[in-house]
Amino acid sequence: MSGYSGSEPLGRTAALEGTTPSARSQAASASQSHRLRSGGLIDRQQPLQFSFDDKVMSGFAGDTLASALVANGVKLVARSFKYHRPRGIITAGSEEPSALVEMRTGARKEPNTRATTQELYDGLVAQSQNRWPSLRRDFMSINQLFSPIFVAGFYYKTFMWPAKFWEAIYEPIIRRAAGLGKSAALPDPDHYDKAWAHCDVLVIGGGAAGLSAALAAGRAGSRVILVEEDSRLGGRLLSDGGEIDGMHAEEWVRRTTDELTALANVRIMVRTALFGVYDGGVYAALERVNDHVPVPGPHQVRQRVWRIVAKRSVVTAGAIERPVVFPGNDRPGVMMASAVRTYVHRFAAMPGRKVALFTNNDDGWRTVEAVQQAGGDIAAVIDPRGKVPAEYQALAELSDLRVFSGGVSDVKGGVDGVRGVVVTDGNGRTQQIDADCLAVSGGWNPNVGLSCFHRGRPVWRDDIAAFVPGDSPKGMTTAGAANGEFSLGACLRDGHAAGVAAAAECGATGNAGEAAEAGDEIYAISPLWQVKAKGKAFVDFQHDVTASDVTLAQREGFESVEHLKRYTTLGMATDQGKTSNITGLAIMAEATGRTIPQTGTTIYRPPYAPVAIGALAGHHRDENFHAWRLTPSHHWAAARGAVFVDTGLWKRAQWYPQPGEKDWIESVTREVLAVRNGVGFCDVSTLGKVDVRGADAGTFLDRVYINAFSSLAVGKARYGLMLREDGIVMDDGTTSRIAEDHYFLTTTTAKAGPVMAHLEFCRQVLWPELDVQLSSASDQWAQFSIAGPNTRKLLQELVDPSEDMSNEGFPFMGAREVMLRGGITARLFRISFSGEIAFEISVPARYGGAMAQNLMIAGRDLGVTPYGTEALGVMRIEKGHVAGPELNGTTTADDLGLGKMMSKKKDFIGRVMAGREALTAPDRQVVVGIKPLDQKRRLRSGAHVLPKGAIPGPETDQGYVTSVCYSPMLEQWIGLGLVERGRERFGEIVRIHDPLRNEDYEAEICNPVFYDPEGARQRG
Amino acid sequence: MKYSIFSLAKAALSGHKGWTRAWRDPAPKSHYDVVIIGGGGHGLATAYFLANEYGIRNVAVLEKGWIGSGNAGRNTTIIRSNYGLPGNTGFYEMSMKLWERMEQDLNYNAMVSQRGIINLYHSDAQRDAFARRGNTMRINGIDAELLDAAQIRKELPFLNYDSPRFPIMGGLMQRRGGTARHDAVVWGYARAADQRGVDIIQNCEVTGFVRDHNGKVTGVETSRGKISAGKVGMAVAGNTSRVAAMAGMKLPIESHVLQAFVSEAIKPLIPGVITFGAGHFYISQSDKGGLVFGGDLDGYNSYAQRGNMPVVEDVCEGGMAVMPMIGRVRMLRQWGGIMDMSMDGTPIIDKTPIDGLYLNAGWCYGGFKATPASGLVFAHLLARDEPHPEAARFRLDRFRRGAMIDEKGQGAQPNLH
Amino acid sequence: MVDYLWNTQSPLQKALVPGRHGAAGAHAGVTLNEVRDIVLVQVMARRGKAAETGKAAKKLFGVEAPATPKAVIGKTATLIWSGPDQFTVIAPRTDEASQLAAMAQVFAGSASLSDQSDGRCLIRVSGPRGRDAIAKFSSLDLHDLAFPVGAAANTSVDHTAVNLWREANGADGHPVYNMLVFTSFSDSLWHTIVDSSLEYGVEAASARAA
Amino acid sequence: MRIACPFCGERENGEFTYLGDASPKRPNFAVDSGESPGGVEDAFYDYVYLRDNVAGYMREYWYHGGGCRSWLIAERNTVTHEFRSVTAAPGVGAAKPVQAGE
Repeated sequence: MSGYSGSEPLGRTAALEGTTPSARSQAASASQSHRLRSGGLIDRQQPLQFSFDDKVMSGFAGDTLASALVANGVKLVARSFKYHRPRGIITAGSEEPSALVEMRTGARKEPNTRATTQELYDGLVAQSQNRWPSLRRDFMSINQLFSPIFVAGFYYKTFMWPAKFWEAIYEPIIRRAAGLGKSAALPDPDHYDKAWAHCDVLVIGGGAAGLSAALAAGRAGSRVILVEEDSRLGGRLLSDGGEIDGMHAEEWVRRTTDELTALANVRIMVRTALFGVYDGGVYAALERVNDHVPVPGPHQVRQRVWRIVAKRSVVTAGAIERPVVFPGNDRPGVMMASAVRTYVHRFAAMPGRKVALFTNNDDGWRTVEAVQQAGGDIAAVIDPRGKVPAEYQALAELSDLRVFSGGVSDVKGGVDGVRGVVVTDGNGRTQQIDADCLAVSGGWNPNVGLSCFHRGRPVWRDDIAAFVPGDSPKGMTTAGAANGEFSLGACLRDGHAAGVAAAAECGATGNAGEAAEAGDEIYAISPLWQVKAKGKAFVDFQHDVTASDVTLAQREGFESVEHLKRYTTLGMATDQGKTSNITGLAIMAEATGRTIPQTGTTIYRPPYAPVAIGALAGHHRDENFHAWRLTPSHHWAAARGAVFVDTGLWKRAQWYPQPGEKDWIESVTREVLAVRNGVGFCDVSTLGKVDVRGADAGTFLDRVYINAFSSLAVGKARYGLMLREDGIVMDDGTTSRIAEDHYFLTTTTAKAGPVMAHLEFCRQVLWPELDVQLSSASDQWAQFSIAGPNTRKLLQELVDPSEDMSNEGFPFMGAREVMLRGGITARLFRISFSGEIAFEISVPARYGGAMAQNLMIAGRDLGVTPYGTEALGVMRIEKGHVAGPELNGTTTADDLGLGKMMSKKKDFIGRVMAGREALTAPDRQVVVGIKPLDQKRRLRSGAHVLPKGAIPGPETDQGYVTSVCYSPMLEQWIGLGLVERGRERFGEIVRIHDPLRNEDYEAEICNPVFYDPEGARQRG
Repeated sequence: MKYSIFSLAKAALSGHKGWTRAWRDPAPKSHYDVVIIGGGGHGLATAYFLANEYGIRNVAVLEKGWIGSGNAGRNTTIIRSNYGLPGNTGFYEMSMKLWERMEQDLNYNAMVSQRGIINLYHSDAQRDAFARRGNTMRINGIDAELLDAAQIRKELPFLNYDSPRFPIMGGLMQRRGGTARHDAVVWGYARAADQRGVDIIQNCEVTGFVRDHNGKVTGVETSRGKISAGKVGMAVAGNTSRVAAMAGMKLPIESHVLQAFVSEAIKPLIPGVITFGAGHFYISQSDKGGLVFGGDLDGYNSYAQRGNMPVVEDVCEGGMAVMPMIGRVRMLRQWGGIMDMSMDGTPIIDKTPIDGLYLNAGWCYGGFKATPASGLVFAHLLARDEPHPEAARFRLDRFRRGAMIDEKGQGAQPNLH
Repeated sequence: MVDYLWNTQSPLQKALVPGRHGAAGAHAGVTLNEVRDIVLVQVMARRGKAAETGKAAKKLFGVEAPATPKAVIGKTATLIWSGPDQFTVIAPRTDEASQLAAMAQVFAGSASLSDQSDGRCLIRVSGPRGRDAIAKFSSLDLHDLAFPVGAAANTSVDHTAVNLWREANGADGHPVYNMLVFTSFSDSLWHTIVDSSLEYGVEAASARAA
Repeated sequence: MRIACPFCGERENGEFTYLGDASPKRPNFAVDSGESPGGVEDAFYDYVYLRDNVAGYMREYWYHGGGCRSWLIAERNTVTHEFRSVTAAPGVGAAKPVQAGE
């Protein structure tokens, strides 16, 4: 493997070549005590100011918040979850368990952001979390004194006495202490959206293996999407360099990126983290569109969720370096060896000037030259394997390295970081080494998460002492380090092969070319999970789970990894255990005498990295929560000041207030009286409308309705009732026969969709032999109900004089087309919901506004009044017509008083099940009318009905009030209800019991048809 | 060892070396008076009550994996007794009363926390339905309050009251509702049952039933050998149909996946449990600080214990509609539980047509909150061969008779309940 | 005796604000048009009469009715597949009554017709970023290979059914997509389409069908 | 989840509505045939309520309501969510079901 000269600038963009640093950037550099003089993929021409805990510092474009903090010599960045121990930056990636901060301020405040993935921008504001009053002096750190008691699961064993104290005292304290950052309690001001993308091959991760895979699949000609969570492609190549095809790794990355960008069939998505793998090749990813700027620009979203549909996917998500468990391993300044190299090489920031290295594998040794070439000292290398790897012997002699066997048994230091490292060798001899940074490598864990999201279990490999993917989701392969291939050469070959195979499986036949070449450095490791010594040794840095917590769980029988996780909260932190799970189960394996594969892993679950809830909601909030539907006369009604109500997706006119009306009851009462004494109209276009056509349309309707329709004459309408197959009422409506082979069926507003699906089921599945065609005509027609004694007068104004509108010429339940004045035709149905002479008139929707306008003109001298859904409801209650509150999914036709409609001559949906004993029992609750005895008394829906004088209790609860209104005709509140044996009890006085609203009074049970029970008015 | 702050402090002195197993790890005996299939909350609670209330101690709980690995370990931990129909109302209130004394009964802190549950309403029709239900609760002696928007605003100022689509008009509040620590419920019952002589046998999968010449069930075949039993009780919600099939039974049950979600831990934001009435979304905040939320079923039969994106999006859309201040909070984990969906949304606790085999199933989403009562009534059925009065309506033949208990009014369409 | 005027209205009368919206720039990334005054008829073959229906279509429009998800341009109308054994006939509204009568006569006995001229609203999406905007609300793969000129699909947007088909590329060389949306949803969907397009810059207009 | 509609091609499952097990068949019976009402009730009880609820492949009804409005019969594995086949219901479109004797 090839080194590089620390003084050689890396990855400078061409634009900057030869430019001289500005004064400002020199000033900025000066403040960055730990910034290297040169190198790094940062733009020294673009200094950026930021603040952490109100201290203003500077960094450069290309920095992350973490790298800028390192460059400014900041060690202490956080406090831990339970013991509030001082913590620093441990990693340089999205697996960071420790360095979490509160980003931004005000409504944009955002808790638990990883400093290691947050790109630096000018004016960035971050705060440390979970501390008070300050990060350095955190009051809650007294928890450490109690740490002997606060062991795993301690709260299950205490806080039980006295019982009342839990909610009152113990829990509030625990809740306040728990949690990490604060979230703004204000609505998120940013916008989000979601989008779809499709491809043949999805490559997940843009490191050496991923670039190699994408290049192969792209050259072969398949549609490729390459997603990379980082802001730029390259992966570990940006940190470890190396040589590929004889050029610097950085140069290879640049050339490869250029070639991929030039391929029309390849799409590169950076700042895009793949977080979910779902069924049928659906993948979910989060694009951080504008998190690297202070505020998204105009018409820009903050983040975007992508659903990517891919025929094949190649996971090249790399590996995660794992810590070793030893006392003091959580001190600020103890860092993963790979992270040290990343900060030094990619960001030109020195985590320490005297770096001690603790590694059990060859890869850790890379850190030696990385640090040295950056001008830092290697204080010592501690390698429990006891001898210098062949590859590094020359280097070790050259710089006469102090190399120790054994392990690190303690770390000296405090809030200001590491001061020294205590090494205990095989013979128990200890000595302290001066160092201000400890780089640790316990080996690498391939990133198996994505491959396990369909509950596949990973497979253990002894040679690398790690799990590799087992049975991955359909269509997914894994390559490179994610697949346990740790040498650069192998990553390139593995990625290339996976890319070629995936493309071929998608039918691509182009020439994928050869894999790029690089060396095959050796990765030798002898597992070391834990150095046993006195003191707190952490497995899960964020949740403060120690090695002794794991063994305690084992002693108490929580041996299953799932029990271990749940009992100790190991791996339940925001990093989902990326740095802790495997180590924890290794320690459990040792404690139980089982092997690691026998012990097994917990289930890997999405999202791979946490995703903002706002992003998952996207565009769908506030008025866009659900789509809305407008009636044809909506804008006309709005212009008249109608009050609208959301019913389902529809916006409907509820009433039309007039000047001087003090409340809605007054408006509704006026509308009702106007109809009952004159004429009014209401837009009822929201009703579901279905054209039922075909030779067998009549037979078809006979089977879906409980009553007969084949016998309905052309030009006539009939009320119909549908049951579910279980015998319960599904829906009702009037259906008219337009022609021999054409019925026009209407449904309730709420059930339009479900009824359409049900009818298609009957047509396509149950009775395919019938010649029936169905089409929804709901949106085609603007439909208005015109009601009141003057309805006929109004219509005579509106329809062509040639039409016979007399009672004989257009009798009750008649239905036919008529010509309107002004030359358009309409469908007219003489049906009544209000109990008055009434018609429903339908014209093509484009005339909806004009129809409302013309009804006003035609009825001007009659005092015509538009009315809303409330008045509609009042009149249906006065007439005892059942609606939604009575058709509640548990009532039978007979409960609704419609039992007689059930035909005895034919089979129909629900007929048989409706006959079951409990559905035909005599004591069922049936629809009745209810009138309070005190005529001033307001009746309320939801009040219960008890026998007069009965004591409230389950056995005296006989029913409830379903619908109520103030009846202008009876001049009192009335209602419908479902009451036990109700029809036998007309005239009985009952107790209306409404404890929720502190109301209790008496009422009379009566015939539900309060108004014009003979129905003379609607036939007249 | 009795759990208390004192035993804890004492143990601390010896570096907690003194703690022993919370429950034993016995080898299965050849015979038990009662064998319960399923080491979830319900199975373990049943064993506890058999030993504690009915004096039957020769009991085994057989668990194919680790106890609590089913729905007990993958729910949203809500407890409530705000049901509206006869049969449910009394049963869930009995459960609530058992929750209220659980720590003392079990000497285990299950963190039962009555921080309240509110069902928001957004239309007159919803208000009326809640009024009906709330009054039913009050008539049955259960606490319930109907609050208007102004009253709720005082307690939950962060909600989106003035949404242009479905503004919050009010809500039905049950202050005794709340949450409990789901795993602790499992471990608490396991420990208490174990202390009373019950054998809890993990990694023991039932592979078949042993029948005598009359067809009576006299034991079970398991991955750890044959175990004979006086009576066998099934408490395997999620897998009921699979186990019943081994006995040749077909049931009015479908298995569906219900997803749930937890956010990163944040400082206290949401006091109790909130359910959104205009979409599929409910939420609470755990003591650890994570927002625990969920919504509707994925909607298709599944045993996969994982769901798909449409429901993830639907739930988060509901969340942003009712509380847009959670937009920047991150979802940390999603998981799926297998719901034992009965044909009317209500459980089945009954003898089966097969002598010696007893059924506890069909919990839909009601399973966790029902844990203590389910254990008690199932223990009663197993001990007395007659249903507990509070479970008298949860009979298997109710579908044949037309006596469904259908709170949602959706009929024989499990994915709509 | 008053004269009754039957002025027609578009369901987008409020939602559609002609002109530029969203991101500034020389050229709008997305162009949105409402295409007004169309005749739209759903043709559903009767039981066992798929073949006859096809013949009738050929007779009237001079083209085979689409048997797979495609849009076919006939003499006087475009025929868009809208389900097994059914298709939607769409044409500029000239003399509506006779247009409908002609179809009624030709399809008599072979197919059921349902006039949906007012049941749908036709929205045309074009421009260099039109496809990117659609990707935000449609799960269809609109890549040239997957959805060439003439392709059609019945799909869902915002949980409501939509017919979408691609016609010949525009003068700017970019794809042109037509969306038939339910009339009552169109105000809402228009807002969704515009919101999805704002970041690219939108040019909105309305015109009679031609 | 993606469902391959035999008419529209592979689509997002949001376009479909689920009904459930496609194995139970609606009992046919003639009114006035003298069949015992109890017997007919038993047959319907079975059809409406009882389910095999298999873990593995099951035949189930999906409605492509957000697409071509066809009722489909899918074979789907309830453990892996994998589809083996998706076919049209007998009466889709204008299809004429093969009558006995034809």
